[in-house]
Amino acid sequence: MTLRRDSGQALRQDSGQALRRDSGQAIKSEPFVVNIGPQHPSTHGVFRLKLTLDGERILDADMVMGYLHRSMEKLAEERTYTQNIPFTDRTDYLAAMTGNLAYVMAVEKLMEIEVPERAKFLRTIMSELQRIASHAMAIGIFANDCGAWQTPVMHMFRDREKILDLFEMACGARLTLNYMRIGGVSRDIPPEWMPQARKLLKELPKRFAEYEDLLLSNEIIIARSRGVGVLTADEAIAHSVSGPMLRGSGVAWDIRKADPYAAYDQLDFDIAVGTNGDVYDRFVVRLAELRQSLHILEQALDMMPSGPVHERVGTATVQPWGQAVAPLAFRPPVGEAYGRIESPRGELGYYIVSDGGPSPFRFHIRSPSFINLTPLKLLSVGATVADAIVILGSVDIVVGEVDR
Amino acid sequence: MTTFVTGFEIAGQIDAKFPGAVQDAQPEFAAVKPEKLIEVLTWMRDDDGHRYRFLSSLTGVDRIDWFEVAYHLESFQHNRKTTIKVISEDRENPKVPSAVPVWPGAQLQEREAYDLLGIVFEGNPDLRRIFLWEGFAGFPLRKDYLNMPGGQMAGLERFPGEPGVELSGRGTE
Amino acid sequence: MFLLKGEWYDFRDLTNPIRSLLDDLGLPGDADYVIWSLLGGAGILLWLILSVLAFIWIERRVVALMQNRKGPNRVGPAGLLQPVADALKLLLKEAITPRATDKYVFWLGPVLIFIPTVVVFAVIPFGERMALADLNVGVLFLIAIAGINTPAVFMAGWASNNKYALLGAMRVIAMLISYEVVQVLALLGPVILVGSMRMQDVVGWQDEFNTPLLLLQPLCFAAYLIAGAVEINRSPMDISEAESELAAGYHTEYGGIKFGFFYQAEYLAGFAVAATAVTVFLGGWTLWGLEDYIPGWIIFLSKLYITFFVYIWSRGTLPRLRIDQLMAFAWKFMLPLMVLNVLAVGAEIMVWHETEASRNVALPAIGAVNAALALVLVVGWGRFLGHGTGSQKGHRATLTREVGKIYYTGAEASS
Amino acid sequence: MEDTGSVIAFWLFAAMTVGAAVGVAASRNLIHAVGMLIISFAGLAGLYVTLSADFIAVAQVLIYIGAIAVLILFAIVLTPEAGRHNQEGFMRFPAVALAGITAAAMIYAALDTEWVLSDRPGFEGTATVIGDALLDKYALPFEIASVLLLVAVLGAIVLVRPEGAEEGE
Repeated sequence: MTLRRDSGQALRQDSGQALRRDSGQAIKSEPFVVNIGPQHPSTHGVFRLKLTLDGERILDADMVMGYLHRSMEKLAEERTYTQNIPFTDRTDYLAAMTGNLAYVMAVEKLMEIEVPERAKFLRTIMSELQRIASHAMAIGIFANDCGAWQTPVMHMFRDREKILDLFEMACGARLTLNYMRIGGVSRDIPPEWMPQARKLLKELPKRFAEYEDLLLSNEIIIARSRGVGVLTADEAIAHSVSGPMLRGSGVAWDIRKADPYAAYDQLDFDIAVGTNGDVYDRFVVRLAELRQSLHILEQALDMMPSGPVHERVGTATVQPWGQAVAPLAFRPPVGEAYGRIESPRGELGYYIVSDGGPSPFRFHIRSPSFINLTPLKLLSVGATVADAIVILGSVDIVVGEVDR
Repeated sequence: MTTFVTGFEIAGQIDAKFPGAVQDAQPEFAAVKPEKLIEVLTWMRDDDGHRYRFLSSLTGVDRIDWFEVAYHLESFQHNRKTTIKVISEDRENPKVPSAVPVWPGAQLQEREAYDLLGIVFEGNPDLRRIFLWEGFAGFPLRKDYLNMPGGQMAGLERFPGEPGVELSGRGTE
Repeated sequence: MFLLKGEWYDFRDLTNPIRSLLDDLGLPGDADYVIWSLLGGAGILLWLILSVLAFIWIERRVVALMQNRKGPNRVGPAGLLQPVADALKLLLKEAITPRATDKYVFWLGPVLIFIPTVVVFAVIPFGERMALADLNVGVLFLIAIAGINTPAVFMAGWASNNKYALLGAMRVIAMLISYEVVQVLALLGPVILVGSMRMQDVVGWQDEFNTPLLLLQPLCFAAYLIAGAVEINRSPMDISEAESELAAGYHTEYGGIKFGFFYQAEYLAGFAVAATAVTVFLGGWTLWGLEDYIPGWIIFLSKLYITFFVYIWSRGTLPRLRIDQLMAFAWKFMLPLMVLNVLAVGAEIMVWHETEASRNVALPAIGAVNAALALVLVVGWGRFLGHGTGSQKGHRATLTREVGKIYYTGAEASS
Repeated sequence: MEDTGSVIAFWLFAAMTVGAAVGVAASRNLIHAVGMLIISFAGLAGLYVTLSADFIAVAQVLIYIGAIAVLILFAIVLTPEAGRHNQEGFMRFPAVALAGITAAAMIYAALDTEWVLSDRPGFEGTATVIGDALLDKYALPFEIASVLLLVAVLGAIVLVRPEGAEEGE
């Protein structure tokens, strides 16, 4: 019975605004709470956005998360450093390579391991392929949130699929890759990998041009996203936002450029930045980064040196299959390290505290999806429901990474 | 290339500005006294020599005897990063000042640290559980959460197959 | 009997055999009329159901083609039986009525929405003598019956007692009311030209002058299709059931065959809109004399399916606009244009009657004037409202290598 | 009204109209009442059809079901005090009495009037006749009505304008 009354009331004031939604304060109406999620097509997983509405206008937005919380930080304290690598696949499952990389880089920093050149290039190549796959998804899903009926997503899947094939050739998995190892990568790429990768790189520019044609100047997408969810540069920095969202707000900050890791210091590329900080700019930045990633890949494939792909870990205590693969267990020195990379979603950092044992004493994931949600309330309040969906889409969260 | 400002360096600079504010300095970090924390962080954010405007990461660590909160700071202007820590000696009810007034971006991360570690950030406008539901018993990321019988703590002492190594102090308390 | 009357093979007009049969039976009074109507109604229903089933398959396959997929391809040859399987599934599903709903209104919603979409076809002329009821206010009837949708959708959304449904229903009503005005004005132009609201007269006029009204009223045709897209919830106007925002909009709570009714009603309404567009703008069952050789109903159905295909196309291609943008489009853009168009048509008719120009002069002149007018109005009014200027063009990201530099040029933060 | 079909249709539509109207008055649930009202309007439209006033019938559906009913729905959902379940009001007995008196007067008038049967056949197309009449003989009342509507629209806009709204907004 209460339900009934509640809905009736909601109906009443909602209609008032639907009639005159821009009329400001003329009719006072009671707020009306709508839950977007946890089961909803636009929350990209089990994420819940509790919107308090005045008609279609958002008065308050509250995030409820944790539906996918798997307590990885606690679990990781019970496993060896190598055993923790699969966890990093399962945080950002759309960009497992970069997740691996950030973690192994943090451990390498802790142990002061220098990675062989070929492994550095492999890491770079894999990260950039992953970035293309992830950004393609982000762009497609964003268009979907704008209301395009699956078509952009499906087109993006076409490219992502080929990249996943490449991953499968390199490491046998498509989604949870577990490819990076502390000291290098798990194995070298097979000989037929390079030709296939080059073939893909030849195809991609055409596809990217197609996407730019279709989406960049699509008037409906512009109408839906320009001027929506504006995050100024100062706000973006203050809210610890990172990745395309930070660059969309016009801050030229890319860890690949600012603090080069892997082989990025040897490669030539640009940082794509927006100027308005709105949803459209975030999307434009992602589109431009597709091109930049392609540019990096072209160079990296040409420059790829030969040699070992794995560095022996000096303090390894369990090395079951000889020296060729990464050790199962080792004991890093006491200390702490914060390793970070530019994942497709932003600054992905792993904060590892070691007490000299075989497992991390503290294993913290600085996940960009999670922290990029901080300004969501700021962006949503005053917008409409449709805008909130698009804003959430432009943040490009992966719930596995938000909840961890 | 981002320069990492070591704990000694930043501790020296803080000490020059706020005498007595630094509690500890290590190569990786400088620990600041809780009562001076907000002052120091605000100064680090606004001072032209530092401009650490970006709070890269905020996280709590349960050190068994004490709690600490680590702030990984980033300066876009100077391309520098550094780590500040604040230590809460109170094991049962750790309390540190909230960094939200300095960086709004600390909001969700402080909620996370509160949710999983039980560190209370005084001054945080909206300190609620974030991943776990309200009423969840205990703070799961604490080392003593659901201890095994015999006082054994969570954490790996020795990996199967490892030759007998001297055990560190952890695990048998 | 009727087989021997020499008319049964005349499949140009499907009603011929039935008529002949009824004549032979010699039923008393109005009985033959009643039987004939019932048979016609049943025939239309059968055709509609088959068309819906076919078009569910076509839509899924076509959109799949647009999306690099295969679409349904398992049930039956090339997945042809997929819609049948889906319909069976919907029929066999448990009919759940959530407890918090208003039960009667909840049941009434799907029924009420289904009836008008079928009734519309009563006045649609499928062929020369193939209209179930050739009302002399046929065009008005179409609009009136389509208007019944509004309370039906509202009832469905309100009775569901679901917030998504409620928001969807409110959006639908706001949209339907706004675009009904546009729709009426879009049909008014052709009706003024023809001088009759009888559907067969509209077709007959186009047949007589050998000119589909599309050529004379291009702006009205576009406006009608857009308003029709709103009526049938097709992208880019599908905000009422925007699946990325409101799950399924006003029919979120419906399942089983009740959902099937909504689903089917959507297609039926689509056919109704397409049939109206074909009749009023595309010459109905005529095609420059081809109707003498090919049955008119085949021409009509071909045109109808092609028109409906446009909606499938737009659904596979276009994103969705926001409700305020759609409302602004209706009131600020389409409505003034339609009013101006009605004025222009009136003036043209007056001039034509005053000068008594021959049709060979008048019709091309009207067509040219209206096409030019449409172009000028759309471009000019669009420019006036700020479309097509710089702010509407896409831009690319700025590329830079200066780490840490801030390129933000937008407004400063208000806080 | 001679043929049986029309007679059956008349009584069906009449029962529908009156029955639904009774339902409107009896229903405690406002939304149900509006549903009944819609059925009543539809019955009325049917009655117009039996009178061969097809234009009026279609206009009835278009305006009363498509517009007035929706307007009433909006009015209901906009009124904060109107719930799904109507309360009893103190005006109930006066209202019943007033309705009774009105009904009695109308029945009396209907029974008392000497109805004249015309030999004229039913209208073929009422739309043309009405159109001619509106634009020719009754052009002035028609225009006055449209001006009245315009004034009403302007008044509504003025009423709902937010205070302090800027020009050109």
